Parts: sequence; structure tokens; C-alpha cells
Amino acid sequence: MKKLINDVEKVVAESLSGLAKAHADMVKLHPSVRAVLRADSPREKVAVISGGGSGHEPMHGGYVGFGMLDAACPGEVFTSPTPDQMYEAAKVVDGGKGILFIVKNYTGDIMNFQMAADMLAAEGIHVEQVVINDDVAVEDSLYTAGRRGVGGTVLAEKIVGAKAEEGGTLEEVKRMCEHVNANVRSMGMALSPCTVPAAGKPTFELGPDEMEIGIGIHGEPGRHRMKIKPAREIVEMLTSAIVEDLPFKAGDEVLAFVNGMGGTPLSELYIVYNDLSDFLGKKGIKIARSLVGDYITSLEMQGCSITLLRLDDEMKRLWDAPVCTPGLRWGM
Amino acid sequence: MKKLINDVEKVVAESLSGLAKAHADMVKLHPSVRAVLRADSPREKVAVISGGGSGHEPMHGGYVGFGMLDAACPGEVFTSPTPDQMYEAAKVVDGGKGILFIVKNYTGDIMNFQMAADMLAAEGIHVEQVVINDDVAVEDSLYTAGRRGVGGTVLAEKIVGAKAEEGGTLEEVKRMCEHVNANVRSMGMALSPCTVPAAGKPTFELGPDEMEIGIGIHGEPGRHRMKIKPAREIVEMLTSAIVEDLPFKAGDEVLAFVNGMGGTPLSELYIVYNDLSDFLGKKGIKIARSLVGDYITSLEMQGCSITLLRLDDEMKRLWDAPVCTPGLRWGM
Amino acid sequence: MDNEKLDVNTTIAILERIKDIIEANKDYLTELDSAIGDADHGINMNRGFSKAIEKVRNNQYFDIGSIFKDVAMSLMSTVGGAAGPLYGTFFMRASMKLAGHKEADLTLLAQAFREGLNGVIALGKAQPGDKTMVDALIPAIDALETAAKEGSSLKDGLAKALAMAEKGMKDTIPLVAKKGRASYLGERSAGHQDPGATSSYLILKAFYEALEN
Amino acid sequence: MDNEKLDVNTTIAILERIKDIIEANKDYLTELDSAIGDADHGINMNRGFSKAIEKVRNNQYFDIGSIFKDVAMSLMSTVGGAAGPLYGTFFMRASMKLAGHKEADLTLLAQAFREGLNGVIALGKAQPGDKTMVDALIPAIDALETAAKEGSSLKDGLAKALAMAEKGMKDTIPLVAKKGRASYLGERSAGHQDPGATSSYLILKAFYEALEN
Ligand SMILES: Nc1ncnc2c1ncn2[C@@H]1O[C@H](COP(=O)(O)OP(=O)(O)O)[C@@H](O)[C@H]1O
Ligand SMILES: Nc1ncnc2c1ncn2[C@@H]1O[C@H](COP(=O)(O)OP(=O)(O)O)[C@@H](O)[C@H]1O
Ligand SMILES: [Mg+2]
Ligand SMILES: [Mg+2]
Ligand SMILES: [Mg+2]
Ligand SMILES: [Mg+2]
Repeated sequence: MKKLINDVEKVVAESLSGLAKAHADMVKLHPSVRAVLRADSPREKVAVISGGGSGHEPMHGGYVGFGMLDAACPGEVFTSPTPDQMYEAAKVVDGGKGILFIVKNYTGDIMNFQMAADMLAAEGIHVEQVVINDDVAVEDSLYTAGRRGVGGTVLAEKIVGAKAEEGGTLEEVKRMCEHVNANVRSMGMALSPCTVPAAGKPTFELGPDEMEIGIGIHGEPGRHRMKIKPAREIVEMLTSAIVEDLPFKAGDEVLAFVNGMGGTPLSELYIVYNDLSDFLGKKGIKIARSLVGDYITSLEMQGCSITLLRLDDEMKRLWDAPVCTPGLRWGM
Repeated sequence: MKKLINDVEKVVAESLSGLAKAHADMVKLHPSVRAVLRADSPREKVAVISGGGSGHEPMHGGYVGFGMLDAACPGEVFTSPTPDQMYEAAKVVDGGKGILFIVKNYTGDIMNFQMAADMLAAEGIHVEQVVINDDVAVEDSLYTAGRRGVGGTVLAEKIVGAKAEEGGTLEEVKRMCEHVNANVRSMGMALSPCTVPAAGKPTFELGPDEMEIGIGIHGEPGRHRMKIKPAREIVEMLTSAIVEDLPFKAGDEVLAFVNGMGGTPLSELYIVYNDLSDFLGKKGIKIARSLVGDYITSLEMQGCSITLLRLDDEMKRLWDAPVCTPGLRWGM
Repeated sequence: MDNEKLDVNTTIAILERIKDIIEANKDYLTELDSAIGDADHGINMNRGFSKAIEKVRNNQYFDIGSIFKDVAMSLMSTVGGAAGPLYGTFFMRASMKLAGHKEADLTLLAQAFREGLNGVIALGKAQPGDKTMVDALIPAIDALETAAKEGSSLKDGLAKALAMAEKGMKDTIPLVAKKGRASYLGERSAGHQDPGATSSYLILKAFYEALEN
Repeated sequence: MDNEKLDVNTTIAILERIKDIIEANKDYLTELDSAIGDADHGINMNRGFSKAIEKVRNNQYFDIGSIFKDVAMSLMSTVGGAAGPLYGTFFMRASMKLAGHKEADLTLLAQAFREGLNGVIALGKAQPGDKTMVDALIPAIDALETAAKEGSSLKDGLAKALAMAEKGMKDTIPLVAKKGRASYLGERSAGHQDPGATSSYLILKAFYEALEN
């Protein structure tokens, strides 16, 4: 295992410390629990809190700041955070207007956030939760854990953060988050696995000419393994599944998001975006906004995911609204 | 070789096409030669042009836009661009106030930019050139190719671009570029090599417990190979060489730039930044500005580089000035 | 230390044993989780029980319920993932049954474990056969109750529970996961033993082995 | 086609041969460059000569200077890197000497190559022994001039030049690079043959072999 780290036990702590030092104008760390807080919180607005396992940087800590999250609670690498983190973070950033938890759909995340919500409710703090589950690679069913929350989470955090920033009520902010979730679909693939520092070896093996389709963001294996293909065909596979699922239709305006898994050069993500643009063009789906880069990663995994969000005017306005976080910034 | 590409011959073209489509508000492609141009050029200001081999994305194409470059000329992967690219790009972005070429110190880059400058001079267009050579890993001497241009190039392009944007004359813009170059030092390392798509295999081999110190950005091997060490010791090695070279002194204010080589997770770069902050703190060197992320890469190479720029008030002001490019954005 | 009753000292000895067994099986559990999950189960469990034993070592106890409660709180705030709240709930619900008791016989222990299991099922909503820890816990706790009714000794009761947990654990191998991360794999989850069922078995093993000495 | 003089047809045949040899040695040159450079020399040279031959095939020529000039322009605008301007300059400067000539004998060819070499040295400022293409070109062109003075045939002259180029190329192996990317390696550049010296040798080889047929 080759990593730029000092101690497998300290990767999360030292990385957060670096984040806070590099962006002291935007974020600070909670004094006792593991949480990234806005440097200027609390303010009189709905507080938006997210969190989840570490290893997906810049998500979530890098999305704390003006116009996005008020707090992020990172767990150990690929491990859900614990309820005390969300509980303590919420107590700091609560501005009296209520709190929205944006939770990715994983058993551990759901349970830990739920426990924190219960603890806060017991103290009279109003918490609402929205669970993001945009991964079309996973079969959805009442009797399984359901779809994972992946790339759509980044878009939800941006748009919902803007809604809270402009003064939306908890009810409105929650509804916007559900609205984004209802209109967003994603699917990912990997050329190589990743290595959890504490585990010391790759989470799965891939042959030199193999790729894994339908990968999640936790180094968990995907649904199909196949011979590696040209980018164009990979884009077609991922995007067909996404488009058919919602379904996206000719005339729809979308935000097209090509995400890198951490170890993929940006130049390759632009090749993928180029193919995605061609593919959607042929279907008559119009790209109105775009995002290309490493925004929700799996450590050093090579691969990408594609996310499409069907846009309406309000989502466009909220997407364009100023945001100032370590990981996403424009308009200020 | 595992890459998200369609055709090794088309990686640069398709990647540029994706870049231009994803950021049509900021950049466009030259109709005939391979060059990325500002969407809104030409304007009445000094035009700043850079370029070099591809494979370092977001550099340089991602730095075209308000407050930074007017044009970027990408060569094939790790191969200098050809004179016709700079010549044609300059003819489009020339606003009558002269042109500055920012050139990284590589034999090929120097010669190709020089040829373009000669061609433009022959047509009465005033071109000045500054060669960036900030890599302390390379022994400098009159009788060798001298030091390479690496991470300092990104900082130079931002600061010099701001100087041009605010109306500096060609002479002033050039002087600022030389000033940045005189005050910036860098050094890099790699945990793994990278693979030029057209070559199909890694540029060098590293054992499972080895790292390479003093690496460049072209997959060329570095100066020392050694057993892999904790991040803290790597930071100490790189930063000691940097600090002693200028030298940086207690009381100096610096911009601290931790750069990822393309395949390194952001979380690890923050660990490196954390160690760098500790190291500089002990030396009494004050970090006044920071930059952490993948800004000048070597395809999918794992590793990092550290760059320190000694700041004065004008450089700080120019660094903080608004910039709006695909790869670097704030203030607008 | 009494081998027929679970008193404070025995309970602490059991926790030491759990910690040792989990530590010894950290890589094994993580490997199981890397096949069908995200390669952290052993790491998470080891972190949790290391913290739990630290807390327990640094406290004075007058009832075993308080020990279980401290373990629950430690697991809840250090394990994370799915296993953290589930095992946290298991020990928390069990601790409520054990609260105020200086010692527990097989009957009380079986009741406490049943409470714990009910908590796990209420929280995680796993059905038997979903390929989770529940598949080891249900047969084990059923056996514990039966043994208690039959008047078995504490040690014999745990021996029977352990045997059933082992069987339940092994029976997860052919199952297709319906809950937790492994469920994302669909059919590909079959052929692998569930990490959580394995850690449940190991915890019961620690109970049994600590009593054996 | 005349084997004692370089006429238009012979020159085009030589270029076809250069293209073939460079293509056949593309991986070899790239491998040499990956040891001490950035693994692109074969790729760059192959791209350049493919484009050059395309251009030459699509044109009508009445003097050999124009062929050399088109090759120079193609290399300059397609090779990039260090080799692009250097070989571009070599062919450009040689083309100036050959301009207007329907054919060249050994003496004229030696003069043209000398001009080309001078251009390479003026641009790249490499000294002999710096481990560059110059280390193959200097002895080769020295030999070409000597042969011309001695009244050798074109073919014999090129044979001698080729032998010297080969020696110069091999002699780069122990050298420590002082110019180009390989110089960043310092002492570690020793023990590897210079890619540019190798491509220079291959180009001369193509001249010789095309005349042999
Ligand atoms: N809904 C559930 N109910 C019961 N047990 C579950 C449930 N979901 C997951 N588990 C158990 O948790 C184990 C995984 O734990 P762990 O790896 O620590 O958490 P995570 O999956 O969050 O990484 C699984 O092997 C399974 O036994
Ligand atoms: N200053 C120079 N003068 C002469 N030849 C040089 C010089 N610098 C480099 N070369 C030659 O160029 C070759 C490398 O060419 P190439 O790999 O195409 O360019 P780059 O180094 O830009 O990738 C070297 O092997 C060397 O022979
Ligand atoms: Mg986990
Ligand atoms: Mg090159
Ligand atoms: Mg797990
Ligand atoms: Mg080269």
C-alpha cells in the first residue's frame, strides 16, 4: 500500500486538520467531536448537515461554507459517522430555524443519523432528514437496502444549501432536497479498486483488462465485471441505464455531472464528458449546466460516475447561486 | 493500460473538446490549430499565453479565462506544442498591447515558443517571454538544460494574469512574471509512475515499497529512489530543499501550494498540507495564502509536489483578485 | 469469579476476551467484508471493543447492567457503520434487562440477549435469511432460551448457543444478501460468509471461552 | 532513380524509407526515451514523418530543396518536443542549400547536412558529449565530408557516415546528459543510449538503405 500518510489510525484526523488549516476562512473543526463547521456559523437560517464515511473527499467536509453545508460529520474511511458527531455538530450550527440532515442511503448512515435525530428531538431541536438514493446500479426494492446515495448527493447539497441560504424554511428546504433526489440518477464504474488505509490491501481485485460496472463509492465491488471498453461505450452503458430509469426525455434540460473516483486524470473525465455530450445530444436531452471533476471519490480508485439531474428554473437559479466552500466555489 | 479513452491518437483532441463543451462560458477552441482561447477575447490588454505538453490538466487549458490566461497551447501528451499553435493563438488574442509567453523551462518548450515569437515579431507583434524554472530537484548550471518549470507556473499564471487583467503594460506584466519566478521554488515526488497513452506502459518502474524523489511532471524519473516514508518525512525532505534554496527565512510570508500529481486522493494532500504547515511553523515561516489540490499533474501518477512562493503585498493582492477559469475560480 | 453466574468480574473477563478475539480476527473480518462489503468490519469492531474495554477498565461497577451500558455507549460512539448502532443497541437493550443485577444466571442472560436481539431487529429490520448478524444471533439466542428452560448450566447453555451461532454463521454462505451493503451485489453476494454474522459468533465464543477458564 | 545522385525520385524513396524505419522503431525509440526522458520520442518522430511523407506524396517537385523544405515544415508543426524544432531546423537549413537543385551529389549533400547540423547546434546549443543527437550527427557528417573529398561514391559515403553515426550513437551510452530532459537525471542518465542520437542514426540508415536498392 502506497499512500501519503503518517499513520493509518490518523488519516482522517490529520486530513481534517489540513483541510481546516488550508481553509480557515471558510471552515473550522468542532472542538470535541469530529465535525467540520462553517467558520461563521451559527446564523439565522435552516442549518444543513451532511456526513458519511471518509474517503470521498472533497465530500462532505469540502462542501462546508457559504451556500452549501453548515456542518459535515466524517466517519472513519468508508464507515458511517456516529450519532454523537451529528448531535454535537447540530448543537453548534443550529440557528433556531431547524436542521436538515442530508443522508446517503446506506444502512449505517441511516441508523446513525436517525439516532442523532432522536437525541436532538429529545432536546426540542427540529430535525428533518432526506435520504439520497440516486444509484441506478442497485436494484430497488422494499425488501432490500435499496439504492445507494452517490453523485446526486453533491448536487443536492449545493442546491439545498442555496435554498437554506436564501432563507427557505425547514419545510421548503426539505422539499427542495426531496425534489432534487426525485430528479437525479447516477451510475459509476471502476478501472481499479482502492485500498482502505487500515485494511492495507485493495477492496477487490480486477484483472489488467477488466473493469467493474455499477460500482459504489465505498470500494465495494459493482454488479458486472467485463473487459475494458472505449470511453464512448462505457458512457453509453452508464447513461442508458440512467436515462431509462427516470426516464429522462427529449427536451429535458439537465445538469450533466462527470465525476472522477479519485485516481482518474481530469483529461479523461473531459473525454467522458465529450462522449456524454454527444450521447445526450442524440437523445435530444439538453445540457444546461455541467460539472466535471473529482467531487465524490473513492480514495485513489480509477474510474468515473455519471450523474444527470433534470433541472427546472428554480434548481437552475439555486445551482447558479454563489457558493464558497473548499470544494465548490463560484459567485464570490 | 487502463484509461477512460477512445483512441490513443485522439486523447488530446477529445479531452479539449470536452473541456470546451463543459465550459463554453469561459473558453472556446481555436478553429484551426490546437489552442484554448478565452471565450471573450480579444480585449484591450496584454495577452498572456502559455502552453506545453498535455497530461498536466487542468494546466494550461483549464487556466484560460478572466484574470488568468488568454490562450493555452497544448501539445501532445508530454510533448511541447509546435510554433504554429502559439503563432495562430497569439493572432486571435492579441489586443494590441503586446503578448507575454509564459514558458516552462524545457528544451522543447523553449525552442518552440522561441520560433513562434520570431514568427510573430516578423509581423510586428510585440512578444515577450518569461521562462519559469522553479524545480529545486534539478541542479542548475549554465552548461545543462537548467531547472524545470513546475508548480510555480500555476502561481505565475494566476498572478500575472491578474496583473494583465488590471491593465498592466507588457513591461509590467513581464516584470511581475519574473518577480514571481524569482520568489518561487518547488519539488515533487512520486509513489507511482504514469503511462503515456500512446506508449502504453509506465514511464518507469517503482517497487511496491519505493518512491521517487525529485520527480518532474513528465513521468521522467526523479533523482533519488528510496524506501517509502511517512508523509511527514517526505514533506521535510521536499520542503527543506525548497526553503534552503531561495532561501526562505523566518518572518517570510508565503503562499503554500500542495499539488497532487493526478492519482493522489485529496485527503492525502490535506495530510501533506497539515505536515507542511507544522514544518513551516517551526521555521517561523508564515503561510499567508494556500492552495491544495490537483493543479499541475502527470496523468494518473500518484504523488505530490510542494511549492512555496514568497509573497509581497502586490502579489497577495493579485492572487486574491477575481479569477474565473475552469480550473481556478474565485471572486466571481 | 463464578462460572455458574455472570458477576461483575466474569463480565469484565468476558469483555477482555471479546476484545482479544476481535483483535485476533480483525483482518479476517475485514477480509470477509471486502468480499461483499467495504472492507471495514474488522477495523470498526476492533476500534469499538478496544474503546469499550478501556472505558470498562477505568470504571468501578456494582452491577453488570452498567457494564453492558458502558459497552453500548462506547460501541455506539466509536464503531460507526451499520455494526455500530446495531451492536450498540444490542448491548443497550440487554443492559436495561440487567440493570441493578449484581449477577445473572442463564435465564436472565437469555432474557437480556433476547431483548438485545429484538432491538437489533427493530432497528435494522433484517429478516432471518437476509444474510446479516441476525442469522447467527437468532438460532443462538433460541438455543440459549431452550437451555435455560431445560435447566442447563450457564456454560452448557453458552456452548449450545455457540454451536447454533456457528451453524447460523456458516449458513449465511449460500444466501443472497437482502440488507446492508452486501445487498448491492445481488446474486454475487452468494458464496461468501457474512461478516456481521461472523462477529456475532466470535462475541458468543468469547462469552463461552471466558467462562471455560 | 539514380543511385549516384540524389534526384527527386530518390529523395522521395528515402523519405518513404525513413518513415518505415521510424515506424518500425517507434516503440524502441520511445523505450529509450522512457529510460532517461518522457517516453515520447518514438511517438513524436513517427507522427512527424507520417505527416511529412503524406505531404510529400501529395505534391509535385521539381527540385530536391523543396522536398526537404516540406519535410522541415511538417516536422516543425507536428513533432513538438525538443526533436521537432531540431529536426525541423536540420531539414530547413539543408533545404536552403539544396534549393533549386534537381539533384545532389555527395559533395552537395555533405554541404547541405553540414548546414543542417550547424542549425541544430545553433538552436540547441549542445556540445559534443552532451548526449544528444549531435553526438551521432557530428561524426557522421564529418565522415560524409571526408568521403566527398576522397571522391567516394554517394553510396560509399553514406555507408561511412552511417558507420560513424552508429558509433556516435553507441558512444552516448556511458555519457552523462548535459542537455534535454535526460540532463535532469544527472549521473543516472549514464548507461542509456540517447534516443535522439538513435533517431539520427536511423534517418541516416534510411538514406543508405534506400540508395542500396
Ligand atoms: N439491516 C441490518 N440488520 C442487521 N444487520 C445488518 C444490517 N445491515 C448490515 N448488517 C450487518 O452489518 C455487517 C456489516 O457491518 P460493517 O461492515 O461494520 O458496516 P458497514 O456495512 O456500514 O460498513 C453486515 O455483515 C451485516 O451482518
Ligand atoms: N539542446 C539539444 N540539442 C540537441 N539535441 C537535443 C537537445 N535537447 C534534446 N535533444 C535531443 O532530443 C531528444 C529528445 O527528443 P524528444 O523526446 O522528442 O523531445 P522531449 O525531450 O521534448 O520529449 C534527446 O534524446 C536528444 O537527442
Ligand atoms: Mg463501512
Ligand atoms: Mg516530450
Ligand atoms: Mg463494512
Ligand atoms: Mg521525449
